Amino acid sequence: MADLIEAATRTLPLSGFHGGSAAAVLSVATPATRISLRAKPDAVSALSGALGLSLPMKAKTSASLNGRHALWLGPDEWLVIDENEADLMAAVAVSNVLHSATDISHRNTAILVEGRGAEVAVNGGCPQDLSLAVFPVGACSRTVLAKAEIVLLRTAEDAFRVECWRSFAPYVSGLLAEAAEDAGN
Amino acid sequence: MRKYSVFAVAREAMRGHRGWEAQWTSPEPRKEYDVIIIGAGGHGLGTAYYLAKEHGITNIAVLEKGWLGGGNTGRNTTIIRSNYLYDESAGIYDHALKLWDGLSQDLNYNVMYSARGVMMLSHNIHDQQVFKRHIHANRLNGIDNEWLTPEQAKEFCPPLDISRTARYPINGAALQRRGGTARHDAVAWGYARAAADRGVHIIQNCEVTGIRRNPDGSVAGVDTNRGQINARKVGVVAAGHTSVLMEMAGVRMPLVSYPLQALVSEPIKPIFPCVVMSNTVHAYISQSDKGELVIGAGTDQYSSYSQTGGLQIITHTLDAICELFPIFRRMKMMRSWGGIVDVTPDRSPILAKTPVQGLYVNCGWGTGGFKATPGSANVFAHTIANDAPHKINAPFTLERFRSGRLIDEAAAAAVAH
Amino acid sequence: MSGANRIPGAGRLTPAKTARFFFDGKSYAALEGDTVASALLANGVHLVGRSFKYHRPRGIVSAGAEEPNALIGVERDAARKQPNVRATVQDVFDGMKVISQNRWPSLSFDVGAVNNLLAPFFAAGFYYKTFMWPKQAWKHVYEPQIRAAAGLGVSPTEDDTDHYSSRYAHCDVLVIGAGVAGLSAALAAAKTGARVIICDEQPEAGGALHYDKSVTIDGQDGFTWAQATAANLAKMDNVTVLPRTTAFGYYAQNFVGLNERVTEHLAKPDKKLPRERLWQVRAKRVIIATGAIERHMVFANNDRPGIMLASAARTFLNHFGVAVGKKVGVYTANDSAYEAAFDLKRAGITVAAIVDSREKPGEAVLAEARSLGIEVLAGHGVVDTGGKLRVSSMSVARNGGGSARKIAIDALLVSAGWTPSVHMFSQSRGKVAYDNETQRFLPGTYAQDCLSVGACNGTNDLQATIEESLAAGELMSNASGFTASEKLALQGVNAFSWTGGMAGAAEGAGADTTVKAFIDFQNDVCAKDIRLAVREGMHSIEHIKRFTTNGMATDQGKLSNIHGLAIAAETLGREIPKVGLTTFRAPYTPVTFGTLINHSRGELFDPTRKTPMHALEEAQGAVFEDVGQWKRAWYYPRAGEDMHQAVNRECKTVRDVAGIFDASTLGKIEVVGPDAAEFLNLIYTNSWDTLKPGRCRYGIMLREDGFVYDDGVVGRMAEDRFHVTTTTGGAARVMNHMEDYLQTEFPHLNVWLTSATEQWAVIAVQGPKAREIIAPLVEGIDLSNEAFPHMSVREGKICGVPTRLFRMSFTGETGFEVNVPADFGPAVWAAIYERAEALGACAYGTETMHVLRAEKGYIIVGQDTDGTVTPDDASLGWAVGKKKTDFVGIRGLRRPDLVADGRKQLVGLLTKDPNVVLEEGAQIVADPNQALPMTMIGHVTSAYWSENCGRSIALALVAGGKAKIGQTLYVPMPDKTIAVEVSDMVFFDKEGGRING
Amino acid sequence: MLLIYCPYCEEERSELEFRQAGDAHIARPTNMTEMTDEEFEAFFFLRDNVKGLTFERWRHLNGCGRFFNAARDTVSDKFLTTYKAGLPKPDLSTLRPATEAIVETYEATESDAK
Repeated sequence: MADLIEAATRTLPLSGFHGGSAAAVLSVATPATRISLRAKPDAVSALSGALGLSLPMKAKTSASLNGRHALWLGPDEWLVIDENEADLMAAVAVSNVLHSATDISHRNTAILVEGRGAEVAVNGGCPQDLSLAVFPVGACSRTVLAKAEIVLLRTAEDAFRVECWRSFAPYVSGLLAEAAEDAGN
Repeated sequence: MRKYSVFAVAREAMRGHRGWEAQWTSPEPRKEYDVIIIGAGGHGLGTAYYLAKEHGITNIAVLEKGWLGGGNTGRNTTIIRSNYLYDESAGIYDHALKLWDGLSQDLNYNVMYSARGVMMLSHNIHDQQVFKRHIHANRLNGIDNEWLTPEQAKEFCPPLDISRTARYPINGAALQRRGGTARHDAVAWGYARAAADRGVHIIQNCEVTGIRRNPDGSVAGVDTNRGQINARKVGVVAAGHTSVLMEMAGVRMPLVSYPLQALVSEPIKPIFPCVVMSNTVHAYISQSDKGELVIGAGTDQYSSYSQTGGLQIITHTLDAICELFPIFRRMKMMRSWGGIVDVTPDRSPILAKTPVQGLYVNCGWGTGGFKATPGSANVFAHTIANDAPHKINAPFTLERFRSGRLIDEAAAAAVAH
Repeated sequence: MSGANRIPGAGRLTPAKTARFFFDGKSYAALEGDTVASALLANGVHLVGRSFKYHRPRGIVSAGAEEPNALIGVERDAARKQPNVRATVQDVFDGMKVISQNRWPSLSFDVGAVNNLLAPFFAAGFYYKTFMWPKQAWKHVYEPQIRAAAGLGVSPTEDDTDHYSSRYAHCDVLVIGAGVAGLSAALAAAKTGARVIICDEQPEAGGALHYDKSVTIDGQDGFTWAQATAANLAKMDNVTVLPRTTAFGYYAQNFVGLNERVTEHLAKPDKKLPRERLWQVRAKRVIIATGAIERHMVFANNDRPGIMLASAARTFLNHFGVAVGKKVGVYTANDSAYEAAFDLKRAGITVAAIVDSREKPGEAVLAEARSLGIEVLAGHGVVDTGGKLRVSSMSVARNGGGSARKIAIDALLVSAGWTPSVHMFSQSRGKVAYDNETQRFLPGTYAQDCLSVGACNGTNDLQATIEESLAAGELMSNASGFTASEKLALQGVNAFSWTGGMAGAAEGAGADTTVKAFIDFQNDVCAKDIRLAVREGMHSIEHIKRFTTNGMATDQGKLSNIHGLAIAAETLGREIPKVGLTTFRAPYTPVTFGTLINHSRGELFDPTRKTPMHALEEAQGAVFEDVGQWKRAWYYPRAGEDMHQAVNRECKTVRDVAGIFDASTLGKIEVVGPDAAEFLNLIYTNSWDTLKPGRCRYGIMLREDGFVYDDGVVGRMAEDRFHVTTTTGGAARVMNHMEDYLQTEFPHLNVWLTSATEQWAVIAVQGPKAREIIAPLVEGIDLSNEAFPHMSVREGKICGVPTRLFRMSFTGETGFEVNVPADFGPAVWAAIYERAEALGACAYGTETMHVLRAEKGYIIVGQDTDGTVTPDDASLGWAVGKKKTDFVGIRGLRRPDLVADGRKQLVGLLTKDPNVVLEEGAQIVADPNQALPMTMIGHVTSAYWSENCGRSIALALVAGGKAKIGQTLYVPMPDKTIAVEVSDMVFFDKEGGRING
Repeated sequence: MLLIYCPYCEEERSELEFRQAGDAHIARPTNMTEMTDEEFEAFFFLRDNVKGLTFERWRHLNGCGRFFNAARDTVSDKFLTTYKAGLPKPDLSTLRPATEAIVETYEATESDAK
């Protein structure tokens, strides 16, 4: 029967979304694979080896290499993102150490905020101190954007990646759009 | 005490209002009373009043740490209704509602009970199921509560947005026409004046620092910052601070105290004819006789005795208000404030005897105590006078948490499914 | 000419930049930078409003945010009408429409003014004493009249079309106020490199420098210095300067709310700009530099238009170039008012006399008055004023009595001294202390990391203020680790240092209880009202406030509170600090709701959550219902169908053929780890050890008190991996509940939880042809009954993409739940739908789902249970592991009342008339003929027309219900009583064979 | 809006990221089924509801997700310390700096209004 099957196509949340202002440009990130990785400290080195990326052990920090990012979310929790859509579940499966990995590639979606007003735009709904001294490039955190939960990653001095659950994406992008507009003022 | 009336006002108007007497006096405490009430809010003063009026006990002191009526009585948004689900709740709140109607005349003090109607908004099928359950139960309990269509709701409250494009459109409402508001300060003052007139001592700035016990464990009196005062019966009616006082008698309570905030807008000409509540978007609102929109916010998430709360609680409340009433977005918040509410696990009050002989407690009204004031005071007086509960407050025991016989109004509202 | 009273050469506005505006329909000229107040005064208009209670004519009292009287309406268009705007802070813009308030038919002839004649009746608190008879009259007669008389402006009646914005900000030092003190502090802080935010409510920095023209700083004119300093600060990267921005609320841990007014002063604002912006600032340190507010004098008829604060008259002259009168009097208890007289005199205005209640005014100002030829009547008081719509005279008498001399004036400048603005300090929960010497409340004990400087700290001297502020700026920066490389120094010089001041009733207020000597202008509270309150036993300042309404108007007592307190203290014979002070509460000045909610409106009021297939379902005609934040397809009406017909068709189709349903909103939690089964044993009442990988089980979760909390099907994907489902509404709280127990009570378990709700799109395919529908699309899974029985789960592919395929049913039919990664949901839905349609199946919504599950007696937690229901009550006792020694709720379940007889139990109800559908929520009684109040024994939790059963069905919680099966009970409705028979809960396919088909 | 130091994130964050989770140091008994009704009532329903120093749980819900404990003054709402879940109650004497004045509350201010 397999020949009858036409492979299902993907429908992305916020497909084609663009917005914001000259000060803070908003766009939707390309699809990526993601896992929620959970493990105790003694498993970190094996998992890092399996991922080819040192899992960060310090709060609010991340590690990035060739489009693969590992974000510290909690003392035993990382969000691993691969922008090249590599099979992360398979990658960690070979680690042979106690851990939990759950595929959340489709759970999350990401909005990119870029421009001189990016920080102000995110601060339109996020209560964290996003100054470079406190939230430098590479810093990441789960936090809130008004009434939605987000994971924030600073990818450059004037750029953030805002991850949220897919059903919150219209809200998050809508709020960022208003805040980005105001960030230009 | 001279009676208040339009004639008395006219007479005093002619002579510069020089003839008015003090509404209550500030006596020095006696060494001993028959009954001590701790807390001079509406419930406490009312208890003293009904003890004097209905039970012939007049040798009473009402002890107040600050100024009378300064606790939740003077800080709430004055909503009155009785359309509760369970028989027990309906019983006590409707007892109160019947007393509200006529309280001004009974006290000879205009408490401005205004039966302008309390409308609770339904936003989804689940709300509708819950409200219908209330309406049917209320009807069979003889309590008015009716279902309105969105159009009828708008007719009753014209500023309401009933468009289907709202984020949480309204699919109906439950209206209790006898519900409404009253003037909170007047309730405290009216009870204080009427109780003082019957010989009750209201002693302000008198903080209770200990509860004294006899060798047999029964209550002997209280220690205060103004000395020891004896009494064989002590009623604790100190919303917010109940746990602190009961701890003095060694009784641990099923209570947590939370900050509760409210706010008023600048005064405007009459535009809002009733009281509107929405549990789904968390808001309640009415307009005072002075013209301010009176808006109740939710509790903060942490226990506190600070009488303040976070700005985010206020903003979330206003989100909801402006979603229901978009025309109010240009209105301005003029003042916000906070009170302390003590909350029980089943969100129903405790009006009961305690394990300590002679010690009675009236607490746990959460965010909704004002509406019960006359009913609560009336049956609590009965409980103290007879050392046994009135049948109306008999279910509101302390022991129900042990047995599991809760009166869970909050659970009955359930959660969205 | 921008007004007859504009003095050429005076003020700081540019004469060439003019604007026109309308006041009550009449056109007036103004200058750019004018406030409505200054512009009206420039045109000789003093009468701007009517008071709350007596409808007395009122004018402009102040030049700032403390204004109690000059409240106006501003209309931009039908949707943007703003009531209760203070004319003293609203900039004029070209074409502006201003209307006066609380008057009818017109400002100069107001029928409500009859109240002034009836004033003897309207003493404080009179309404508590009357309007009680007859009883019904309060609601129908008295209250409506009182309400109609109350209120000031008129509410907008249309949805606001402006928008608002929000920013969170962090800084090392927040400086509130940009007068001399605030600017100095900000400068010192900024030079250290600290992050500084400085805000001020006015359009321009300067504070008191607006009116005090005598000040120089480092040799520069004070106001010019302020503008230069603010501009320099604004240029620094580490500084944010926010003009037109009021710090309105000081919350816990140095969290301060600021309200920035962005466009309110513009005639045609850019639509992209927010009208106002909320700043929520978290500051490591706060410097409060909020200055002081001048008090008026309390004497008879002190409220006539033209009577204003001395400093206000100076502001109107020195900043706006407007003379507030041609012949002005001054009544003061304080040196500062003399400087107003000097400025006016030098501008060519006649100063009729300075009346000073003190026997000994300050020597310096006295000398200057003499040299300017101004008459000073020391030891005198103004005992009355004349004039109808504007003051025309003042009656002056020697203190202690004697005959009064009437002096013609057209404006009267008053000053009783200055009240330090401790609002922010007090909001920070600092405790104020009363300074007996200067008769004022000053910051006492600090509660947060802040410091008050300048006039709000009681520092009077200019140079002392500068030095204190510079030091504070540096000190507060040190706290964040910033230090100054050089000491800053500034030299400030001003003309006079001030002495004097009084609080309470002045000579002329009368000791009696009839004179109208106003304390609170807006609420018409007089000195006599305070005395009456005290006489009536109101001895607490809070009682006095509430009884008289003193300080409860829109200005929140900025002018009146200290006066009221002093009069109360005098009447009580106590010292002021013994009487106390009412609490300062946020906001400092009123804040627009729209600003506070900013983005949270419409679509952004609350997230609207849609499933991956939402757009397809919409295209297929679905009607949606709100379930929490989710939108769920409710039913799919076809042409001509109403809801009832659509649901009947969907129900019938599912049982006859099949249906497909979007179940994506159900919560999903991935439970992973070697101890996963043990963890679930503790969280659920069921036992999980025996569940084999590839199998599923229905689980019940309790709260610790034993009541049902949530339910759902759990699939075991592997030894160490479970796919847990929850109710839609329960997803978040169940996750939190499980994390709580895992982290707090069972941290020894090796297991982790991950929310996977949105990873999966879930398509339920239910009905006799379910297998036939999906079979061609599925790869790698044997769908036969034997290989894949009911309550199983397999991993494989559907439509070429990975799936977790569940064999389960919430309809009682053969059923599958197809889980695919969410982005594939629409394509897979479309493929299944195409197959389904071809076979005669249809899509169905939540309403059909509800009916079908009710036909099978499956409960919905939250509808058939309400938080007071145990598993036994819900006939789910079988799901409670009898041999288990622990699970959450095990002890709560055993409490006496939870095992007592007569509990409400879930049962079925069959109406005697099969065509009658019960109402959900309807109550059940045993005896329908009893009198009210009836004894109710239960209620209907679910009720539907069942097309498949050809009759109505219902579920109900009934006391002792299981023992009542077969009995007849009654549901009394308003118009009829419905007889019902109690039944078991299964109405369709009682044998349950279809599920295994 | 409180500012709360998360002992896992080692940083102060806005209250908006946290959820309060009731009293701390109330261990769930391991012998649940052997408890008397009185013991269960005390465990599950009765609370000290302290006016003053209280020990409570918070969850950094929209942060690191961890539950942790805090010592807070319920009169001033000031945190004295926060510490990781599972750690014992900190020593009180080290928590309250002797120099720190007890914060005056509104209520105290209002009570003074005699």
